[in-house]
Amino acid sequence: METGANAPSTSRGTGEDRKTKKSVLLTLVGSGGDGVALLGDLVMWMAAHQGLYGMMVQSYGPQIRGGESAAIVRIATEEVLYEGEEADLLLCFRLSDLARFRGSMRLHDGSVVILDAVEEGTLPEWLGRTGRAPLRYPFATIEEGREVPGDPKNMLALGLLCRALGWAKGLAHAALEHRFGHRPQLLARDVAAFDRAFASGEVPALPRLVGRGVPLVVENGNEAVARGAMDAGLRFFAGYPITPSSEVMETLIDELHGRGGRVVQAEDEIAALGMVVGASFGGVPAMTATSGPGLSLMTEMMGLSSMTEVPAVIVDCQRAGPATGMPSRTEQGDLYHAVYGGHGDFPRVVLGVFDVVHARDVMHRAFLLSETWHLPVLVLSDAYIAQRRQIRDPIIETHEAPRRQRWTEGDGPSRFSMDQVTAPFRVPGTPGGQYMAAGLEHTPEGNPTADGDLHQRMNEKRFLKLETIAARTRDWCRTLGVAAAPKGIVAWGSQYGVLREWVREHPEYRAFLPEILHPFPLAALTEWRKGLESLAVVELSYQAQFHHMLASLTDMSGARSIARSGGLPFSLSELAQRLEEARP
Amino acid sequence: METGANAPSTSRGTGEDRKTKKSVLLTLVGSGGDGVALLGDLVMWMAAHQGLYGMMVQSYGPQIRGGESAAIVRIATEEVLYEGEEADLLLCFRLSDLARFRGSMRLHDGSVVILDAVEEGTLPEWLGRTGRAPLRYPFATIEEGREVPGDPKNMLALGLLCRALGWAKGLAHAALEHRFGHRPQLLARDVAAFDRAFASGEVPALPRLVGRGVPLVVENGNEAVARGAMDAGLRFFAGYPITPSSEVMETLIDELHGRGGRVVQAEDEIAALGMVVGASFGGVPAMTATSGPGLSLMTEMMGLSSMTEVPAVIVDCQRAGPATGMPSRTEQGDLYHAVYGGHGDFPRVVLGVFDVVHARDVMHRAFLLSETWHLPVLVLSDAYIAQRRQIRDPIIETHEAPRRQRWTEGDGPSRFSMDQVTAPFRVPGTPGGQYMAAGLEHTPEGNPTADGDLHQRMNEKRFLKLETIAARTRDWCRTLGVAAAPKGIVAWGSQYGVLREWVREHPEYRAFLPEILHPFPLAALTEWRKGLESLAVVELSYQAQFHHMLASLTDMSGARSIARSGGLPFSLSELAQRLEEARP
Amino acid sequence: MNPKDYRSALAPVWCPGCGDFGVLKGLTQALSDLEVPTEKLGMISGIGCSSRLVGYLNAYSFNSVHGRALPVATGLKLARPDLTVVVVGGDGDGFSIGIGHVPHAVRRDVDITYAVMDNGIYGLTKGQASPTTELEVKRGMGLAGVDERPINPALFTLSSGCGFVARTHAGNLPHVRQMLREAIQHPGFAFVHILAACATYQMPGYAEKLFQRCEMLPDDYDPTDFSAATAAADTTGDRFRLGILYRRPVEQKLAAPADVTRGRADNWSPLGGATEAEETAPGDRG
Amino acid sequence: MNPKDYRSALAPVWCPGCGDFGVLKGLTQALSDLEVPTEKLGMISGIGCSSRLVGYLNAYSFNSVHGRALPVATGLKLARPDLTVVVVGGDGDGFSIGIGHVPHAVRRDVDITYAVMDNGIYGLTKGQASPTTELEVKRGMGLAGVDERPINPALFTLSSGCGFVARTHAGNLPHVRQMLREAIQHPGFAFVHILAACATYQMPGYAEKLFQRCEMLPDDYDPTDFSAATAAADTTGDRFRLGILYRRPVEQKLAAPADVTRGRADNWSPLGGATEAEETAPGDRG
Ligand SMILES: Cc1ncc(C[n+]2csc(CCOP(=O)(O)OP(=O)(O)O)c2C)c(N)n1
Ligand SMILES: Cc1ncc(C[n+]2csc(CCOP(=O)(O)OP(=O)(O)O)c2C)c(N)n1
Ligand code: SF4
Ligand code: SF4
Ligand SMILES: [Mg+2]
Ligand SMILES: [Mg+2]
Repeated sequence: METGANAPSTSRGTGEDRKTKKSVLLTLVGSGGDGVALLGDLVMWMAAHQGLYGMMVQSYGPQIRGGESAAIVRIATEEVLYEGEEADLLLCFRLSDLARFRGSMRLHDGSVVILDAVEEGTLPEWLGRTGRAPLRYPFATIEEGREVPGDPKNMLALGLLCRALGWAKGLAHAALEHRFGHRPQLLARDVAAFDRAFASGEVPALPRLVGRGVPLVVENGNEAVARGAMDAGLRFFAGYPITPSSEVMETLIDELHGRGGRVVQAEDEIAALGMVVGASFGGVPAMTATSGPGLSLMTEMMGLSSMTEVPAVIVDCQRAGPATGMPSRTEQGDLYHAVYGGHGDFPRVVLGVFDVVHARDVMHRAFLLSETWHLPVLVLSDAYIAQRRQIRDPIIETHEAPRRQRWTEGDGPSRFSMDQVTAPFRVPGTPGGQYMAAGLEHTPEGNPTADGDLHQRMNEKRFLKLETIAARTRDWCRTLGVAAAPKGIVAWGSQYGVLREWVREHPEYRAFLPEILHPFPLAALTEWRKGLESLAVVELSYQAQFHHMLASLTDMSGARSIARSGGLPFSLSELAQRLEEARP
Repeated sequence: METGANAPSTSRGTGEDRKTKKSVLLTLVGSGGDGVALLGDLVMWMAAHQGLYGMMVQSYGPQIRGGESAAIVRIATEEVLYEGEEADLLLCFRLSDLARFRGSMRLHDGSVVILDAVEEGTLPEWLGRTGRAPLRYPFATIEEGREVPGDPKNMLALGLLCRALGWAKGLAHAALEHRFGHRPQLLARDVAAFDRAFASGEVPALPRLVGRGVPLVVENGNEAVARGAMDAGLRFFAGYPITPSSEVMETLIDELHGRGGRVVQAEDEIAALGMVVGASFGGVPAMTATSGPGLSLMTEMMGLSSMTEVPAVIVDCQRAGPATGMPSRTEQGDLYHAVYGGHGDFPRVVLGVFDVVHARDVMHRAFLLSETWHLPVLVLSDAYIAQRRQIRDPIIETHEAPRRQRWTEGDGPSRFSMDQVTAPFRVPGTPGGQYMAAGLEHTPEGNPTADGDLHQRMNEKRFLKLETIAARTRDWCRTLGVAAAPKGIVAWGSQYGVLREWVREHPEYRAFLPEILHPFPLAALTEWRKGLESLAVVELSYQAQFHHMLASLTDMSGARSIARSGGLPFSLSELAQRLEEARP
Repeated sequence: MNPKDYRSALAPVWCPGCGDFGVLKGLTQALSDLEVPTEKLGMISGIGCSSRLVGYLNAYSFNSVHGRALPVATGLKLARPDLTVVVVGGDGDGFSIGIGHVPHAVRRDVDITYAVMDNGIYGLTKGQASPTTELEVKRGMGLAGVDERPINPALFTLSSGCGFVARTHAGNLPHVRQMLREAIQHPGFAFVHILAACATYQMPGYAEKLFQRCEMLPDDYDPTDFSAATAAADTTGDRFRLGILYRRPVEQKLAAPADVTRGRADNWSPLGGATEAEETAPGDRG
Repeated sequence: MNPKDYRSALAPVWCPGCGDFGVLKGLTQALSDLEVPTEKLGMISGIGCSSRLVGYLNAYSFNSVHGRALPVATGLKLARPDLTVVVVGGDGDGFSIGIGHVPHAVRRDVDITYAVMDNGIYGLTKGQASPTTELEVKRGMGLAGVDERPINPALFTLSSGCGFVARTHAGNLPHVRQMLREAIQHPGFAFVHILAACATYQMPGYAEKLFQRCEMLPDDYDPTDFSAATAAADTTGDRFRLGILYRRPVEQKLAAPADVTRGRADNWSPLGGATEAEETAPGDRG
């Protein structure tokens, strides 16, 4: 695990390796009201504060509020993009809550398990076995045989966790102060509970992790998208709430205004993208964010943006579909729609997000492309990235925001001139630049036409953007592992995290992940493929959309497809099984 | 031309051959008010009445009303699906009106040209040359040097056309009686004008065509779709007007009620498909029809139909896109969206229409598949089919309308049972059958779930439909030409018409056109390809959507793409040039 | 049948204290009062906490997509006039993304009952502003769109021409039951605005204050008086008047409300002629 | 600038006798009266014969897609408060497919003028019923939906809370000019309902009859009286009252109509800080 992506390594398998690794996986399970999400948040804050990295994912049952809830927190000495499977510590207030999470957690030999003292049952079979007996702690306050309100369980748990992790009391106090400083009564109660458990706890020690000493930053994928967009010049956002993307809008409501921008909650997704197109027609960098159902509704408007050559950035946090599907589960099933959706032929760019850190960068690229080439750019994130919290380095320097080239009087070319890939943008307010942007096919000046030859030439002109972009984004991809590795994996988006660990643990593998999905960096893939003995395409899509898309671009006859529907992301063990099974 | 599609033929080239053929091409050009569309209609009616076949396409300038207008009518002794290029007769009231139609008409050596006597100009260069001097007839009534209202020009023209065609006066009278019988004054005026021109006209004779003697039927593509749907059991239609599909709804407003069905004009396309899904949830075969922009808007609802396993038929009359594009021009640019559009993975079927006669049949297939397999079926027509009038044989026998298998009490399987590809449909009103259809992922009973494994198994179940359908539609394709022909063309939809003529004239070619585009009849294509020396894919899409779709399914590395944007359909001469040019 | 016979086996996923529980209960009571056969009941919704309700009923239910319940219900009722069709949903579902369908469903006057559970917030997506969120709530919680006036659902449907408009509060069970019963009985499109507080995402104290702001229409109120209805629907005086705000006199009904094509409806038989014994005339809700 | 300076070089493709010609003329006059600089004019439309109008103006025009002019215009005006934004379109574009955006644009009260050319029909798609098609027209021409009540655009916007609602007839040029001028001057969302007959697809005699049904509001009419406005907007008595039906008194305006986020709008500069010399304060349409 400690070896860099490109350093050869002899470690193999999953179990043994991860037990000695420089990371710790905490799995926290409760019901609504137990506050495991807050508990996870506090652990993340403390980790970040001491310069440790980490990542947290959450899972809920079907109840809107009050149902089962789990927080899976991995803390590590270097950046992690995959939460792992085998809990080093499992904390569970009620055994019955576990059932809902079957398949998403597992124990290993040395796992520490903390249960409530009142729980008499045993751990379910599917969790696997730990060599240690569970620690039973009296979280619940019991009077006359019934549970009554008492010390907050999550604060007691925090005391035990700090013990296990070897984290100082003062750090926890700082975290609580940070979180509840504005509510002193609550704070006092929480600190007291924490202290009691911290003092009493006899918890087996987990591996000690040493942080970098400088505080790091906790951010989720939606925040990263929102902030990346602001850094890249975003000044107008319109959106409509939808899980798991709503937080993009919510972050912008809080943060964009201070940067001179404006946020509108539209009446629906059609209006949201319509407003974005309107604002961008006005010369202002604009964006919307949504998830599958909203993206489907934006289809017609996406074509309008492309046809009228008005830049627009569209973020799609994919969730499991079709229709309403499983709103808080991840999937990679919107790729087809992003690349091929919409009536008629029109150019658009599709980018994929790898993780929270990358989300910020990719937003810059999205605005760079849309503002330069005047077309819609789709950014595909997913629930796995959007809803995770990830600890990242603070941002030191930001790229300069791209600037749209503006037409000025005497600048010559008409708005849709065929003499250049993209003519300077005629920003309203500029004298002499008046023109019409029309969703109808149009002449270089913007006047409607029904001439088939002109239509063909306009399509040529519009699609020339894609060729131009393709020429400049040839290296917009990432590779993992060493060039000599004989086994190849191609994947995209949030598969990056688990594949990074896979390749580290299996040096016979290397992986290729495009950052730009359309136009696809085919030359880079072709070059990278050389010398491979086998190739697998890994994705969370029942239809294997990515595989099929690749097959339409290049010869994929020898490649195996490792594709399934969304829900839980791929784990290392599932990959191990599927890569084995898929052998020809 | 007379040889059947499979008979070898030695005829080559285009010019010589078509001059001796058993068909006549009339090109009629005027301005709004000249009534060339009515003139074309009357010629079509008269042809059908005597058992001749034919086809008519129209073209308009940008004016909503009153601009240039052309009707291109081809009359033949056998079914024609392609209007041809070189006019045997060009009738034009005003030379200035011709400019708009550059590229869509041409003369040959023996073309007859009829102009107004007041026109002094000469024919434009691009029309090509005829060996005959134009006939100048006084259509306009001139008094004191200015045109005044007089005899209707189109009726005068009809007189001359009947002369040229050798058609009896009585036939024309019958046509006029049929059309204007309810307005006797108008009828009398028109008959008088016709008679005057018929009596006076000295028009060179066109080849005599002998009809079958039994009256045939004139129908356009939209009427055929509407009537085919009714024959296939359609009982509920909801739609929203859009060129070029509105006539589907208009035909149904007139004809569906008498067959026990109902038509609603919805407020938009989302509502239209929503209503269709609602009606079909109620057990009633239902359909909508639209064009590109409407199809884009229906995206989310299409996924809902598939997810809830509620049958729906969606007709898309493609027009040139993207966005508003060129509403009355044809294109094949909605294929990607039909096959790949929509967030998430869901099965749908896509069928393609070849021509007006096929439109009726294909609608039966659409309902058969949707009612049997409970999924959305998209039927792709296009402006070239929708707006043409075609003469066809009367329909003698119709297929029996497919019937949805209904659940009855004791029938066992739950609505989304995984034990069968499609469980019997629970029609509201059936006691004991209550269930919930949900756009959320659901259990076999219909209850919402967020379980990834179940999601995967439900996807398997839903996609099993496509495999089952694929197994039954292996031969849903048409081939043209002889099996020994070394050169192959793959195409779809309305390319059928021109390719039928191409292959007849070029026996070294054969062609393959799928009737079902998704799931694609790949085995049939693979079998058919055998022995080919070259292969070209012909389509009206800038991006070559069909070609790319094929490439994702099979090896297309050797195939050439002959693809361009829509507007005018491919002509034989363009095909000749492109097939030549595209040689490797 | 008893009210509980109208419940399915599914347990609601709503938060403790959610106003939607009352609506579920009141609806089953109203259905029981009217003896609607469960197999003749079509329950349609979009997406939202409130839209989950259709799954809790023993009916032919359709939990469709966000904002599209009315078109789905319109198709169902037009194709199957023998069914009793009830649409339920939230303020966001109905008056944000779905608002375009409302005036059209109203003017078609298809015999559907539409009950909106208005909690003045987006519950399912965790507390964004809805079109009925009041200015002070938006200001208090820092939601988008503070300076937008809220939409008044009762006034909106009324002025779109709705023939039956009622308002009730989910906490007043007998009243919910009565309003829904009368709405279902109304021959034509009927709208019921149900104030149903969100226990999780609304401002603290919201539910109590909402309840206090309600008052019953006086006994002598004449629901056939359109201008009185407009006044009663108004909430700018901070009061919610509960009751049947408007009921169009029968003689003002257009000839054939459910027949939206030209021609007549009695020629109609679902499933391509497979007339079923149990099917009754259009408009008859058995 | 003269009215004709507001025209582009494009010749209208409308049919001879189309009502839209009058609107084009009246609009150029109103713009000339207000001396709106052409480079500061944003003209937005959807799709329809009427929506073609934006191409005939010398402006920054956007002929968008069917029914979506209001969102596009809202985005433009919020991003660029220095522009004068005018939306034009048809009855189908605005009140069928686009109707969902109307109440939301109204309640946001963004400073946009929305002029609908109501010909009671779908012109561009050749004569289908629109939401304003009257029952007798549908019956006479055998159109879909004979038994649907037409939507009254003026009443609809009024009861959605629109601060400025006027009605005019395309044949009365000075009045069209005046109404558009006042609407553009109104600070906030302004709606103008323009009766503009279709010469091609309406019933014979429709245009004449429509004209005869119009009458001016009396001189002593008080446009700040909301209930008078509701009565004046009504057309059930077969009369169309022309004039400013409603103008909300300035003191009833919400604090910051164009500022739809929390926080204030004056912090705003388009194009990521590239403040332009010619840009003026929000709301100022210089
Ligand atoms: C097309 C689409 N956009 C957005 C969403 C996300 N979404 C689900 S429910 C909802 C709003 C819920 O509010 P409301 O209708 O008032 O119901 P409540 O939960 O308050 O009962 C939203 C925005 C979605 N499912 N589909
Ligand atoms: C999404 C979509 N649906 C339908 C159409 C077809 N369409 C174009 S204009 C129009 C209606 C025109 O009526 P109206 O808005 O009243 O304008 P008018 O032509 O009467 O001025 C329709 C249905 C379209 N272009 N896009
Ligand atoms: S979030 Fe609000 S509306 Fe949704 S179930 Fe909970 S209390 Fe009810
Ligand atoms: S069809 Fe009607 S609305 Fe359209 S341009 Fe002609 S007269 Fe005007
Ligand atoms: Mg709500
Ligand atoms: Mg109109």
